[in-house]
Amino acid sequence: MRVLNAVLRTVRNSKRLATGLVILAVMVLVAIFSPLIVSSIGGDTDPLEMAAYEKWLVPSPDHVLGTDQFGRDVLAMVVSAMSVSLQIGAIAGVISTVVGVIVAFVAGYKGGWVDGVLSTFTGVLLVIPTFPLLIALSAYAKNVSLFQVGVMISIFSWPFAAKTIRSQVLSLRSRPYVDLARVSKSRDLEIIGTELLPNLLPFIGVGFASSALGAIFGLVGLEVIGLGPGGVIDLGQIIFNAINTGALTLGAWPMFVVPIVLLTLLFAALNMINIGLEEVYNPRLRGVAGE
Amino acid sequence: MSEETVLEVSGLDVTYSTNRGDVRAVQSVDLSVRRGEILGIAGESGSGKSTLAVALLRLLKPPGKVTGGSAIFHPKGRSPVDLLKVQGEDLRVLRWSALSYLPQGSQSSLNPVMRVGDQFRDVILEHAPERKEALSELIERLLAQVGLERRVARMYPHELSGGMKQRVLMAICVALEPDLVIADEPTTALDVTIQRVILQSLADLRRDFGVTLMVISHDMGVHAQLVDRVAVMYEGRLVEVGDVHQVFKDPRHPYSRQLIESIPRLGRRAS
Amino acid sequence: SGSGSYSDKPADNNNKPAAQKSIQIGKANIPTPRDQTVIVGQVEYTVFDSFNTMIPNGWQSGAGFESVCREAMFYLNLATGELKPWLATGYKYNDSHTELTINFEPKAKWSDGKPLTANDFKFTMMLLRDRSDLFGGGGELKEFVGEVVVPDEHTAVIKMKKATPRLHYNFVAAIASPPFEVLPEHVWKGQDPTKFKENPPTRTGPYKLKQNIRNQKMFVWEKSPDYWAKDQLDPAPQYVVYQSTSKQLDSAALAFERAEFDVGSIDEQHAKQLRNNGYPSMVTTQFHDPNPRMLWLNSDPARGVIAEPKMRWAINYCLDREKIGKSIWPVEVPPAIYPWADYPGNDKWKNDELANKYKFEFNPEKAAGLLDEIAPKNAAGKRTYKGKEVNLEIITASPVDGGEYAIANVLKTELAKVGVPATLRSLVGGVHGEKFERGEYDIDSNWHGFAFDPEQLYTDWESSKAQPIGKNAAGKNKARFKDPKLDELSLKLAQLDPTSPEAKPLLDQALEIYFQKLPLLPVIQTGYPSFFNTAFWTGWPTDDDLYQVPLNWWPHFIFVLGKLKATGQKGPA
Amino acid sequence: MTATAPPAEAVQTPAETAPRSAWRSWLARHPLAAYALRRFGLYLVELWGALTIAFFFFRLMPGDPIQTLIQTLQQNYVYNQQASTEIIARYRAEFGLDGNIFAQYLKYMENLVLHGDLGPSLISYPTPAQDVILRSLPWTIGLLGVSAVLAWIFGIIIGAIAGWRRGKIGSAIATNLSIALSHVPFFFVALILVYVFAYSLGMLPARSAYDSRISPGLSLDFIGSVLKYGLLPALSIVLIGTFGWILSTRMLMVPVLGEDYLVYAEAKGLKPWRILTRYALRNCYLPQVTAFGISLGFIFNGNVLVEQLFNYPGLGTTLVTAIQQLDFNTIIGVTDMAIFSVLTAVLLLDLLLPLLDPRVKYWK
Amino acid sequence: MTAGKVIELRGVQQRFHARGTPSGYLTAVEDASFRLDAEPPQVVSLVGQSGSGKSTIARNVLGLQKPTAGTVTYGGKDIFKLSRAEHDEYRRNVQPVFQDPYSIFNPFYRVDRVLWKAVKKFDLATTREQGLAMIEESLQAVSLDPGRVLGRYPHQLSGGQRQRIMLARIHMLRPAFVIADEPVSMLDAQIRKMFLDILLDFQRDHGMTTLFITHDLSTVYYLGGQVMVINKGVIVERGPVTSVMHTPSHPYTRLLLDSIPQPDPDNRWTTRIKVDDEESLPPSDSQEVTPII
Ligand SMILES: Nc1ncnc2c1ncn2[C@@H]1O[C@H](COP(=O)(O)OP(=O)(O)OP(=O)(O)O)[C@@H](O)[C@H]1O
Ligand SMILES: Nc1ncnc2c1ncn2[C@@H]1O[C@H](COP(=O)(O)OP(=O)(O)OP(=O)(O)O)[C@@H](O)[C@H]1O
Ligand SMILES: [Mg+2]
Ligand SMILES: [Mg+2]
Repeated sequence: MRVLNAVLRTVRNSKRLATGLVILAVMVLVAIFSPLIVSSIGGDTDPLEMAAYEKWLVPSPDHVLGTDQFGRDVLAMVVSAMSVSLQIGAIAGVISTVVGVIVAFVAGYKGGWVDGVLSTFTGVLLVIPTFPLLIALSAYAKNVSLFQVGVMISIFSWPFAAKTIRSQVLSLRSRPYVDLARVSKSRDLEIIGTELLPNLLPFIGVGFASSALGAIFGLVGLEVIGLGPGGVIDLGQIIFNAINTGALTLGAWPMFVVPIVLLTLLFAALNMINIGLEEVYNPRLRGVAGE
Repeated sequence: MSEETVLEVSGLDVTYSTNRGDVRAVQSVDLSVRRGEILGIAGESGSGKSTLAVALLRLLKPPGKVTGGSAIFHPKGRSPVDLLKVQGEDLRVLRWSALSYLPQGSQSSLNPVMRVGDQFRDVILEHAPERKEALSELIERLLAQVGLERRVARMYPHELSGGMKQRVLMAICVALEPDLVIADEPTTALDVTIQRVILQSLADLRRDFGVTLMVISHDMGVHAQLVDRVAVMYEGRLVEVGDVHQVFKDPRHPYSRQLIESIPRLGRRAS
Repeated sequence: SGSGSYSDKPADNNNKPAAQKSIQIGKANIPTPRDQTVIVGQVEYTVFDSFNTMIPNGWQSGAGFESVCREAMFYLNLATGELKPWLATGYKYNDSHTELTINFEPKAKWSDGKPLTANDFKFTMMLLRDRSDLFGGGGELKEFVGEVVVPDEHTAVIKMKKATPRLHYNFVAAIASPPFEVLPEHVWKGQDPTKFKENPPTRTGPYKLKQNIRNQKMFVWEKSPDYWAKDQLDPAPQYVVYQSTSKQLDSAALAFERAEFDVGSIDEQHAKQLRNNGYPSMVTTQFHDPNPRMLWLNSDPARGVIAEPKMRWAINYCLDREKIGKSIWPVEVPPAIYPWADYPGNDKWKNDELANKYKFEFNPEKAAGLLDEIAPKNAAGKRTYKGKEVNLEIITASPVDGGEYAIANVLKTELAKVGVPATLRSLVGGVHGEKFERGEYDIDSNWHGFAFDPEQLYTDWESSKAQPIGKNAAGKNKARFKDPKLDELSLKLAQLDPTSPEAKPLLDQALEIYFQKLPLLPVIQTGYPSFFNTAFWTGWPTDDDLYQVPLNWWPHFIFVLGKLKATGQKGPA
Repeated sequence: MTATAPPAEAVQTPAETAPRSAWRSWLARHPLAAYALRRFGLYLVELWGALTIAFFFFRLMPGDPIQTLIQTLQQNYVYNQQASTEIIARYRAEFGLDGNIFAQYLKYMENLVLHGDLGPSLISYPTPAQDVILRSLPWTIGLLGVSAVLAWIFGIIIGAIAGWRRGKIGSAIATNLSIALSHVPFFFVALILVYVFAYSLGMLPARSAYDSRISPGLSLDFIGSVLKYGLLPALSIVLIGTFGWILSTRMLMVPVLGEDYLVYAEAKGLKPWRILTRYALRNCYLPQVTAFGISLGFIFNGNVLVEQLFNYPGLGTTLVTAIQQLDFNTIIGVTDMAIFSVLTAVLLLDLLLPLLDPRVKYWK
Repeated sequence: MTAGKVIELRGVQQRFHARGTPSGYLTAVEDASFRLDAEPPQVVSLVGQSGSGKSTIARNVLGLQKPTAGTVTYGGKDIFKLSRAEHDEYRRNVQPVFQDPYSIFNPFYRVDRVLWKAVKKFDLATTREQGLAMIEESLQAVSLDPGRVLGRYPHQLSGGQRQRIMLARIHMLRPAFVIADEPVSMLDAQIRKMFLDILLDFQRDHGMTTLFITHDLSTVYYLGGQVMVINKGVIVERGPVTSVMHTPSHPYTRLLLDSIPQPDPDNRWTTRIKVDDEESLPPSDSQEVTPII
């Protein structure tokens, strides 16, 4: 509750946070209504179907962003891809952030051998290159859902979050206000949740943003090796496609410009939200003329 | 002690704007500091002492804002300037060579990853590069001045006790023999024995370097032991300025009287 | 819609041919003079210091070795149907097909000057017959070859254990390289064939290896001064460089445009753009891949509904071959009905009566009808077969943006419309191979075909070769097809010369079984355009004069090199 | 207060307990050595753990890579198809894939640790995997390593300035640019660079690692050529990498700005640049040192596309080929190499950290 | 209030890892034994110079730091082994005022939260209005204007204001034992006196026992009661304030007495003292960076 209030309060005060939230909200809305948008683009035909139209059409009123090498409408692709990308970003971002945060807090707050074991494990996972492992995984996996893909990506991205947050927890846990909370009968979990967590929000936010973005790009890698959730298009895939088909020299700019701009916007939005939260985190920075 | 003034503050107003309205932390303060004296600023907690100091040093951070007044500073060998107006390079050059600062939270004012000696070197070379040759002797002499050994120069701040840090800062403050040193609560965080040593050193500094000191403290004992004149602040205003003996013996303002009367003394019990 | 495609010519000179541009020549990164060099662009090389084709990755294919250095005994030119004897001058079976006599070209010499003789052939034959642990070893050679007799230096007689009219297929370069290649005995004798790298290689071809530069991913071949067949084949280029190009088409296309490559490195879409923009020095040559794109349908009943012929026909009705040929494949290609390439030479295997009887058409309604028979919808609206919900697993080794993946994707969409859900996955080579061999798929979007006669297909479909699901098929009958009738026919056909009159009715019967049960679903004939740059060299095979298979990774490419003429263009300094 | 304790004066300091052993007390007296030892022990544990995980992960995959490969090769190159069992058995033994998995593991570890031998590679059989890797490693390290270091240095400097000049227009531009560009894929930037510099302007070569007319060696020509050819790929990595580091540095910088010693440095009248480098930066770049160590892992699997685009003879392409052919010895080898390098880098940085940052504690 | 409860320390020793020392650790507190009785309410002062181990003892008593040897008991039970109910009672009755008013507030929240948390956690009020009234009363008791501090963030208050908020918290909670670690260091004399008076009132009116930690003997003198003098972790002298002050037996106590600045400008120090810096060990530094292992 308090956290929420604090956030709401800052939203009012921080233009940046507000802008970030608005961009994100618009993207989420587009994603939610993507099936509607896609079908309104296509009319009778499914604009995402292979060979729905002629291939490589230049942008025109009929196909605002043209068509791709299989004759699919790029605008429809982008819209539905954004929904997939946002989903995977959210799933993997949430899972890896939550796991990372939990591990970091348990390790950092409890200390001792628990910390030793967890940190070593994190360290080990951190250094194992992921791509070959995922290929190996592709041999096990049968039909994977978007959620499962998110889980797979998270397996390899939570250690980053865990590592950065743990060191912050270490420095925070000896703060006097933690002691004060302890003598005020706060339980460990409550202390973690209300004293430490808010102060770590920027770190968590950054961790979330980079896991989410990492997952969005990581999905392409998985699709290429057969680990993708079947039959969906995502933004990374469109970029990958553009690169593999040489869209740049063909002049098919919508195929890479639009998804990259969208991803950049998404990342910018997440970052603005972060910087906004940074102001919550560090009230001393409030009032300092923000950039 | 001459009658020459180093600093002439008049009508200083400082306001903090908060979401609950403005706080006028310093209100029309007029004050003059004489060359070579130790001026004490006393006053209850929250009366605006630190704000006054910070405003004079131009370290006031938003939402604090100087809303009025002037502070004419007369550095030796330079033309007088208004501290509240000077900008950019002029301000930077003025700092330390003419005006230095002993901050309240001395515990974290030293750069934790730099050796003490280097922190001296930094500021000395910045403002007086010609001293480069004799630098290590100078640092040694400064440290000795505040009762520290020369090996301290090779240590890192976290290897020093609070009292030692405070003394290092004092030594840095006078390194360039400035016209005025503003010390904000130089002893508050320290225990009594260290406090006594620090107060001794501050007195020595004046004696040896002839610096002018503005010492802020809420501890009347400190003022009694150290300063020449006391200025008493109350709710952002300066209510009384006078010779330390006079203020202690014969406070003019009722608030000053209260302040002095409330000092706990050995041998006086409440119950 | 009135808007054109990206590759169309600029709108302002709509009907006029675009102005001839002069090309801007880029600097190719090669160690030889540009005007004496043909540069072939390939994608990726990993093996540089070994030319042993009998061990896994013991050589680099597509790097020139098989095209300009090594030679075949016979070449079958699929573009023209001509069989050209080369290292050998002819072959002859005895009447019972138990003895095969091969004559060798007396002039043939290895690049070190030693003559190539029937003894080299015998040496290689014996080595491979006896060493099943070598690639190309064992197999048919072990099955059929008894003894090789060398009556004279230029004649070898193979005495067979079993009769076969097809042993010579092994010695012909038809689709890519022949399975069997003659090794120089004086080089290989006494070497451990599982370790010997033979770097540089001693072969008979017109080029010798000059350099293999790993860090440039490049092979430099230099003309051999005393090539034995100069009178028939004397290629003009002094050097042939096989070099990796960028996998990214943007960079690759730009490199081609600047004539940094003579062959390859561009794709149809960019080529079309160049053509439409009046790029003056490009030749595009179409060639049909001898392997049409096919869907392999698992025939093992353990996989469920996919083993039902009706299901296969339902799938067949869901295939919009016209659309795929027009919009999915990079160039427009005709649909495939017979499970082979539509070369004129293959027309003799066709039977239009059968093809009409079992007409292939895109007809989702028929598909739905068939499906309702075998896999009716349950209460939840899901199709079930033997109580289980139907869900097909489609795999392919093609990348997600590849043609076979796209074909499967089109099929998947159509199947979904008739109520058959499917999953489609692109698997990395090894992972795909594993699943394919073990029969762990319902449909595999792939390719298949043959070089000589349909019995090459039918023999693979023999029931005895079908392994249970989960067991590695060892390359045989991966669709796990079983049909006693076909087994019988295949056995008989194996003994017969396919062109003999007795064979035709048998072939037709087998073809009918194919049409009824569809172990494979041909989708499209596969057009592979080749792109040649004429800035430095002319004389490439063209659509009008397709004198040779234009593919640069086939042995036949040497004959293309033999026809080239320098334009006199000099490379930039 | 009730006096449960002895009277005031009688409180005495008890004698120090005797140290348990000479070794322990030596360690106690040399905390740096003790720290280094403990850190090294941890390094060994992590190394062992990671190598073991990598090994089992790949070996426990269902299927038989040898069999698959051989069949694929046979099919692709139209070899005589055959029962293949003999070929397969033969190579399986050669690749150490026969027998019990634990025996395989012990053997693998023994070969790896004692002989640095990873077994033969498949993609370039019979060359040992370590040779295959070592041949492309120098290029990868040369290109990616140098670019990673450069990106780090630029990123830290610009990021620090951006944090420092928080609120200024230049900082806003740098920050927003980084926010926007730090997640643009490397290869995309590379592509544009190629388009502009190699083709449109024709200033730099678009592909390969050096001019093939120059033979590799320690000649000035060769080195010049390598630099010229490496410029574009390096630039693309440096560009994007820098943006990432800018963001994270800026983020570390902001809390440092609130510290008293920065206000104090300002009060001292130091030049802003000096405050930035000697005060602010030195207090915030340390976490980045460790982060850099970890990021080194990306060198091994992060830039395949850039290598492919420039046709660079680096490890990325080797890894991709190995993956496509399921060349486990090479894949595990690259994985092991990545693990080893990252862990070693992090170890060295951790050992170095106390020298860079006097506040670092040697105990947990 | 819980009558008859006792906090007792027996042989408490606290060591920390430290580098550069021969043994590898530093002994902050050695063999500290004393007891605090709720009956009769009393003030026990602990004086000593910086780094002498005063705060460490406070942390031990508050159960924030488990001593390396010895026991801290509350009502006869080891405080680290209390049942949940006992623990709650112990928390309710033993409350601190911490030394450093800068970092005692979580910068994320307004200062009110500290007070509201006390109200809620210890069920001081049933309604919001009641709670607010209570908070305002307590703020006024430490002469803070509720309107000026409530709703502010910690960095918007002066050091002394922050310290007074912590005192208001105690004023609200009225625990049986207050562990006050230098609660008045930042306060000016007037407010300091007022606060000390509050403590003494509490002792009298609410039966509150205080462990008062300070380095300032004049404050100790004002409070009266018992005093313990700690030097380098060892309690070197103890007894009633009057006797310790008037007849100090330990030279260290004498030094402390000598160092109180007399608020009389005519009576300035004439002699110089010297403290041994070698002995003053580095204070713990909250910003220490630990290599992430
Ligand atoms: N950043 C700020 N925002 C709003 N109000 C502030 C801020 N900083 C200080 N104040 C207010 O300004 C007034 C003066 O504060 P200042 O720090 O100058 O007091 P002080 O005399 O130094 O007190 P102390 O002796 O307790 O340090 C106080 O009422 C305080 O609450
Ligand atoms: N967590 C810790 N880790 C290591 N050393 C510590 C820790 N806490 C305290 N110390 C050390 O123990 C000694 C006693 O510290 P303590 O804080 O109890 O002193 P103090 O008497 O309260 O001093 P001050 O008057 O400065 O508050 C000091 O040398 C300090 O450095
Ligand atoms: Mg103050
Ligand atoms: Mg303390």
